[in-house]
Amino acid sequence: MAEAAIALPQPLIEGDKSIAQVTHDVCAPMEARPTALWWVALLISSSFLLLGAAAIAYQISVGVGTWGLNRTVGWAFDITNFVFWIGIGHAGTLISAILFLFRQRWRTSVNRAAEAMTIFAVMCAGIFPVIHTGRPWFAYWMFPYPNTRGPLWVNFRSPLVWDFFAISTYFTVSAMFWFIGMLPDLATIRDRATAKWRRKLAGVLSLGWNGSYRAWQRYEVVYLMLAGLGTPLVISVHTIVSWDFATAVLPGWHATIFPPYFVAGAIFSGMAMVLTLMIIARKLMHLEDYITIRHIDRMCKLVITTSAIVGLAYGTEFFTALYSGSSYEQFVFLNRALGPLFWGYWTMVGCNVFVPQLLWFRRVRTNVPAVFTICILVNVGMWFERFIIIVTSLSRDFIPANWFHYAPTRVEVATLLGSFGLFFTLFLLFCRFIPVIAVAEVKGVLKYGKPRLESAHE
Amino acid sequence: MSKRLLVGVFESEDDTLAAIRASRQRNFKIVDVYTPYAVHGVEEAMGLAPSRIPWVVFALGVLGGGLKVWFEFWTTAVDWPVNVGGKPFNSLPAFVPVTFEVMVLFAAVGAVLSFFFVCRLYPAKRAVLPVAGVTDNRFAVVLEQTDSTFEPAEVQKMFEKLHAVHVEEQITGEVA
Amino acid sequence: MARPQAKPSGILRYLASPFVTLVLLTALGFSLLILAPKFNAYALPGNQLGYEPTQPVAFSHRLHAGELQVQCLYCHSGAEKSRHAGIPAANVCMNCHRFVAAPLGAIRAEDELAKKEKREPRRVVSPEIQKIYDALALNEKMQPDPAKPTAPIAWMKVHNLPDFVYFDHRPHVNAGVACQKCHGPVETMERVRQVEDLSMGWCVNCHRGVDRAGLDGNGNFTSAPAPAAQGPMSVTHRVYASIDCSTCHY
Amino acid sequence: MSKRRTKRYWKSLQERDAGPGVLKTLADEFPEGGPRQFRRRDFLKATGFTLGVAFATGCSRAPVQRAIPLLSQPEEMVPGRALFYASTCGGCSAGCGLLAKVRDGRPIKLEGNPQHPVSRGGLCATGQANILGLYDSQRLQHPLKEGKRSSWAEVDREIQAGLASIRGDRGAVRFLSGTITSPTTRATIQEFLNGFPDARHIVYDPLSSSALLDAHEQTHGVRILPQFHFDKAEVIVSFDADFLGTWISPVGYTADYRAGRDLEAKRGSYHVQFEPRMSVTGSKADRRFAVAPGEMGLLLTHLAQRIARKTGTAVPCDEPETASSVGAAFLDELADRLWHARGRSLIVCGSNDLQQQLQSNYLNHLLGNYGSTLDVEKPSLQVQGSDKELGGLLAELQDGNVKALFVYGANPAFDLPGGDGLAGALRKVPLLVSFAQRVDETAALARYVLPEQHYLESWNDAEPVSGLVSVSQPTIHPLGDARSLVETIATWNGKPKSAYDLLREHWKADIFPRQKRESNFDAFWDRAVHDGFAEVEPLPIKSKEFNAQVARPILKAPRSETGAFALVLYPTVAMLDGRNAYNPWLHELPDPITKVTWDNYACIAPAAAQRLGVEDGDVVCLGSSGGQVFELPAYIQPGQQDQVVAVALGYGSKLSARFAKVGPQWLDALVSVGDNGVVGVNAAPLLRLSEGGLKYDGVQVKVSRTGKQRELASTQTHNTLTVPKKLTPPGSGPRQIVQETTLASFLKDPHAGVEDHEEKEDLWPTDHPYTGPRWGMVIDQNACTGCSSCVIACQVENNIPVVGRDEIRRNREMHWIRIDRYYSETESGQIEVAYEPLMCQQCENAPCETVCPVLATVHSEDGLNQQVYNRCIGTRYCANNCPYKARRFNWFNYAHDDQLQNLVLNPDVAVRSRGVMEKCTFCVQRIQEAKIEAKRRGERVSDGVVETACQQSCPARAIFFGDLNDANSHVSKMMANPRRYRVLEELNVRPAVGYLTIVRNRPQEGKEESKEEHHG
Repeated sequence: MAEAAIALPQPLIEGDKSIAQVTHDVCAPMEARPTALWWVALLISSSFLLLGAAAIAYQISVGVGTWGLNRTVGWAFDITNFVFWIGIGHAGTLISAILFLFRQRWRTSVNRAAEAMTIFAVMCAGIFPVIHTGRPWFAYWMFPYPNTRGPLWVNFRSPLVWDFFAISTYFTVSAMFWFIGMLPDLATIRDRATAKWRRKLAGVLSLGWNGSYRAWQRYEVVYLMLAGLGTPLVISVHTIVSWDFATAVLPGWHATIFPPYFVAGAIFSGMAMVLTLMIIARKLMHLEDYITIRHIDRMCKLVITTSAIVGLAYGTEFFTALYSGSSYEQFVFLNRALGPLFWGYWTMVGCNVFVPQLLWFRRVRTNVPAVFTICILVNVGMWFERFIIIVTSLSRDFIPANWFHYAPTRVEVATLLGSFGLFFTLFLLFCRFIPVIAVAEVKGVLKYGKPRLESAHE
Repeated sequence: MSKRLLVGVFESEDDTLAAIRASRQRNFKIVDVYTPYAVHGVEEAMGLAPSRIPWVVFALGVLGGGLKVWFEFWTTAVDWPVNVGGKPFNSLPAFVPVTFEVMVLFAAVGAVLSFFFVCRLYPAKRAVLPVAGVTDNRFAVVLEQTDSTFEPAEVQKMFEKLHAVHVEEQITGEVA
Repeated sequence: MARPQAKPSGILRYLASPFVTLVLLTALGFSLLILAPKFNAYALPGNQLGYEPTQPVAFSHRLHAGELQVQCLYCHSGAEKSRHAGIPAANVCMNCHRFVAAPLGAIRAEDELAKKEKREPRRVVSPEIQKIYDALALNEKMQPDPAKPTAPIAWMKVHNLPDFVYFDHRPHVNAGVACQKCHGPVETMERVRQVEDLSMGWCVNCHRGVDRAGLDGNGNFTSAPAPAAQGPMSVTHRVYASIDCSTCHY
Repeated sequence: MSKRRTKRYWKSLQERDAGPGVLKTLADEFPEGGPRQFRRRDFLKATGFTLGVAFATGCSRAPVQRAIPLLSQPEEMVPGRALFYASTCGGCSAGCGLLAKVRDGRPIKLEGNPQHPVSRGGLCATGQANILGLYDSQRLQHPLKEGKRSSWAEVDREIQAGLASIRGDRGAVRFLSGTITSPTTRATIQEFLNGFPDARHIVYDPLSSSALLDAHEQTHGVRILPQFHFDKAEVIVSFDADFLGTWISPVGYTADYRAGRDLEAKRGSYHVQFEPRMSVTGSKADRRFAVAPGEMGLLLTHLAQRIARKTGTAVPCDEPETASSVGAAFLDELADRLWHARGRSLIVCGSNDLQQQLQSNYLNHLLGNYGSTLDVEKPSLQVQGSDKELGGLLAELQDGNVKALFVYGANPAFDLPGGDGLAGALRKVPLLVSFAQRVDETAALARYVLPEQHYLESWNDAEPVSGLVSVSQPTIHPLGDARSLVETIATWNGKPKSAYDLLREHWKADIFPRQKRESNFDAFWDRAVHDGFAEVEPLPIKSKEFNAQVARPILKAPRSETGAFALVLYPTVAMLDGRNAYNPWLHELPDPITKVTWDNYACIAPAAAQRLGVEDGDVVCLGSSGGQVFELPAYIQPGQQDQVVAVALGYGSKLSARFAKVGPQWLDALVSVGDNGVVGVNAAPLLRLSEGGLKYDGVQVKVSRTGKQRELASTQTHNTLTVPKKLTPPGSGPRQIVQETTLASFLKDPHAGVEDHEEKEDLWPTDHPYTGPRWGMVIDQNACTGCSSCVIACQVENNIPVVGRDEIRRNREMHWIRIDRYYSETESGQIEVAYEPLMCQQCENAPCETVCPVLATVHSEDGLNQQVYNRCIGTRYCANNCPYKARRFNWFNYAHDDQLQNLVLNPDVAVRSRGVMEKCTFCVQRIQEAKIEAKRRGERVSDGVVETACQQSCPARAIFFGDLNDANSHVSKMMANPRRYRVLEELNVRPAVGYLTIVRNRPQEGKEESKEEHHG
């Protein structure tokens, strides 16, 4: 046995589970009454959601003037939040698609939740481009539909139209990916449900899935296809988001480094958010056997990798500015580091570059509270990264007479909190109603790392 | 038109695979295999032909991308050319991002819809399971009793040898 | 026996047919696509296609512009020199109605009646024309009556555009666009009705057509098309309809 | 139809918000009847033709709009077309000519009259803004008796009765007014006063130039104000005279001044300014010295002595010079230059100190400027006030001797230092009658307040310069039951007549005989009404030989208390003496120098502020030795004399007690003006009326911190082109946003100072040839004085909303054109100012257009960057991507709920709703009108036909606009000017706006050409 253990990779799932146990472990918490802790969490997150909804309703009825924007700084919290949430969304697709293509089987424990996170994050993100417009009731004009105006189409040269297409495609594909992945599990729920409504609902949603292998075969193909399509998609989405800035003329925005820089940043923040959520979920839902310390360890390695890329990008930006010979460009970066928002800049660098360095140490990577804290800090840092990029470039651009500062209003802060409220509310509901772990996939990796014994079934 | 089926129910994927291989060896007609997860090797064991969905996806991707690039060109350079920032009417490089997105969207939606279509999956479809538990922890191999050479008792014995937990006969007109 | 796990019922079951769903969705998509350009004509607020309000004076365009062949610009003289075609001032009506106070038939009938009754024929004034006299506070001798207040006639405006559209009659009239092109066969209408939807697409498509093929669609630009060097605003190229946004929106 | 009567539609937001009430308001506003001579404007009865006053009263599916034609249409009147009436600006006593643009019976815009000899086409910011006063819903609509509504019949009867008894008692009747340039009004008042045994007309100006007139009385024997000819002066030395900003006749002076610095004609006058604070004029000076007010007399004397020595005349006093902050070397040099340009130089002094004015006269006399740059034969009548007489009246009032006091065009209770004492004295007057448009401080004390007509609704005249009589004509039916002064007085005189008749009578009798060109009075009159003015023989002047004896040298500066600051009270371009305090446009107009809006503040020099530990927005306490204490926010003003605190007059007026709710009201909106909406603090109590003159700098104050804060609503927070030191990239200097050179370099190479950028090639061959016209603009920064008249002109023309103090504080002003003001410091420590008017640059490669997702901003075929409000969804991406930040966003629905005020809206420009972007359009409505008219006539749009609002109003003619594709157009020629550069040219956005370098007439800084300084 000892030799076998050395020869084999470590098991992905701990506790020597049987297949039925897996089903039970994941589904049982959903079927039981929600715990008090869950109710408390839902209460908190939904009150934030309500706060945000009220803020948005107020903003839409009164005007964008209820935000702290001005004629110099036309975007701040709104687009910061948008990019932040879109970035968060990237880890889900990364885990489900890219890791799938790389045959990283450890993803199975976390991909469901990560994908859910993606969808919720994209939903949070999608709110902001709509509400940031002065007339959100006309936001649909960004879609090129036949109309009575000539017809007058849209401007396909505008990165905002690219955004519109990228985000809606990304949301659609992610949702489909998630749903396809969930199909066998929905069937499982349907078949073991005792509550009538649950059986009915799962019955409708599971599309009559019955585990037929002919379906499984195509399922695997489609899943691979979606993963294959999702991988360039996820990269394109944040690339396009970065073009919102990179195609502009503003110093500090107008940079070719933005696409890889933003994609790395997105994955970085997304991984941190996945880790945060997984650490919460494994505690709350007692899934320590499925989301093991090794999972956390591996994800931490991804975090440190992307952190290094982001750190390199920060350095490159400064170098490019220095090398450009453009005094506007040089000024913008000096202004970031030493100007009025220096604290934001150094928060960003500290949280995104310095703090993750702790993850070089295995002891840190396997220390759950430490990882949790680092991940929270990374997300704070990544929020500030977007804020700094947007606000410092806008507030002090070419003509000094235009310079002005920016300060958020209560409405903006409430909207940001509301987006977190929406995110966590959806996540909590997800935990209650949908298997947090991809049951069918985990079953497939159960034997991973276990000696294959002929008589495994006495 | 009813069929007589023999269903072997197993507990592990290894046993299931062995049962499939054994059935194939004996030229039994395997109607289908039901597993709670995608068990690797069943495809080869059952001798299923590779899916043609990738071709559909490819075609749809090309179609989506092509349509979009044409649409962008037509709207900005033909139908109503507008001088936007001094850029040429046909600003092809600027059309790339949206073209890519629409290509992916067409391909992905096509993949999923064609999957639903070929597997006959649709909302609220009545799920037909050979035995309970195939979505939990049971594996089922369904054989069709094609002709008289098919001896149910013998097959049952064979399955039981391969650790089948349960073997049953079913008569149905519907199981696919 | 196979065990049905979930049993959909009623409408769900019907919809469950993938074919029906597909057909329905496709049909919906197509009909939206086809209907969308015509949407304005049916449902959107502000569109007044077919608007035919009752006017304070039952003025007949059919009679004046049709039978009597009064030129449009005789009354709507602003069309040539101002943004607004304008509604004629009451004194323009009086150019004729100083003398014409009632239909000829009515006057003859009165004449005959008077002859029959052996009396001087009374002055016959049509009640509609009387409204003009009242507006101007004229007495029976067609003189202003200082005792009566004047009160302008509040006509109902038929062709309305949104606030953000600045339509100008001048270039259209001066380029030779027939009034009927936009206002329809007014000379046949008893009461004026809006016959075009006046949507932006309607304007723009006409402008584009004119630039391509001239006013009559046969390459007739009224006067000769300008040499390219002189450009779109050239003098000789009188028929040139810009589709710049700022042609109408500012 | 009734079935559908559920939905209300509206044509405009005003109508929506007002509902059926609109009709009522409008009906009230255009009452039927009226004086007979207005027959030709009877169409007003039926105004509202088609679009003007179409209304929605709640209706069917369609918005019901009514078209109400005129009953009888005058020949010249075509609905939808504007008519221009020549008139005279009544905004101040300068008497500039204007053209009122009237659309469908209501004036909507005031433009300068290019033919008018005083203003020559320009019109200042206050003049432009006056039109809002016409549509002010708080204007008095009827006479008031003891604060209660009364009728003309009643007040006429009672006042006449009161006057009869005073006449019987031989009581003192006094008529107090500001300067009245109208000969008819003056004559009418005189006729009225002649009916009393003891009656006098006392004239005073709150912004007094009394000493200037008094000085001429002493030196020339006649109390006149000479006409200054800045265009003829090669060397201009100004001692605290803000002649480009607020002094006497700034529009006319600006035109002259600009002519004297016409670089196209290689003319560049040399302008030296000595002043305690930074004024608009000082900001344009070639050499400027911050001098304490007390030192001004010394400097005048020092200069006079130097010149006197050169003339060989006896130097009045040869005592050794007291040291001054300017330095003897510079004074020597200045004296040389003045002497060199004798007869072609001009000394002006803005002080109200008689001795200083005498010195100034003496200097002009020594330099032989009388008769060339100063005209005493055809003097100006723009300022007539006498502080001496005012002092006399005040004494009479204190003694309670005045039985009847009529106040017209003045607000003594507000703008004189008397305070409560004066108010008490005024209250003691048995018959105090105030002629006013609004209830101001004085009117509030008056027994009778008689509503005075706005000058746009009455007949009047003006003689701003002897021999130039200017006509004011009504452009709208009077909006309320107001009556013009002449009609009222004629009624009291027992000869009630209309202002029109009175005017014609007076002209027939007095003006017509003063000319010989026309022999028929009616022809003369018609011509004058058409042109807006008539030139006649000047009034005869009997001036004496210059009396040099009266100019006594000033040898000592007044001693100042240690640690105290000299307080300088000054008028701002917007508020002047406070007469415009009701006007939100002017409150929101950024001060040309400080860029602060909606406030007055204590300007403190940077070094002094550092000593006091005061920063911008810290509330400081100013305490005078007389015990007066004022709290004001501090503003750190570069270029100010160290020992000076400067505070603007005209604020804190009762007229402004209406701005509490100005601007959008929302969760975080702060009421940031004072109690009841009063804006600022009235500094007039710190004026001193002493030695027969109002002293604007006579008080010493102690400045202390209060620890309170009041954030100033400024539209510009960074004041230089150099970035903060610690953020300066190594090796980079000030940003080349403004480009400038010196006169010497310019004369050598007109291209000097222009930073060249190589023409960048296009990546693609362009799809967009501009075959028709291509609109472009050139702005001469050397001519621009920063006066901000363009800002208001644009605001009126383009329906730009007022956003209020709180929104300005949030950097959300809506002005489409802004004037960036940058400070720089020369090696000698002189603060220089550069103005850069910036509006949308209509870039050929516009970065804003590319990023708009919905094609709401695209390029037109004539090179305009179009903004389509109704297509805009408000992503603000365009504004972010605009390197000039020229775009403005409608953060809220800005108030358009004052129905009367809405009549000022330009019907040719859409009122933008919330959530859309807007910006300068090059006045596209004017371009469209011109194009359509040109096409109608089968012509091209000829050069000069389209004038943008900013260009039209500019007193300095600093803006050129036209077709760049027309090689002969003025703008093309200016575009080809070697001085032309473009802002941020290196970005290759290809703006259609060019700028001409600032050329300073001072030695070049740095190494090259440092000795070059004298010019031809």
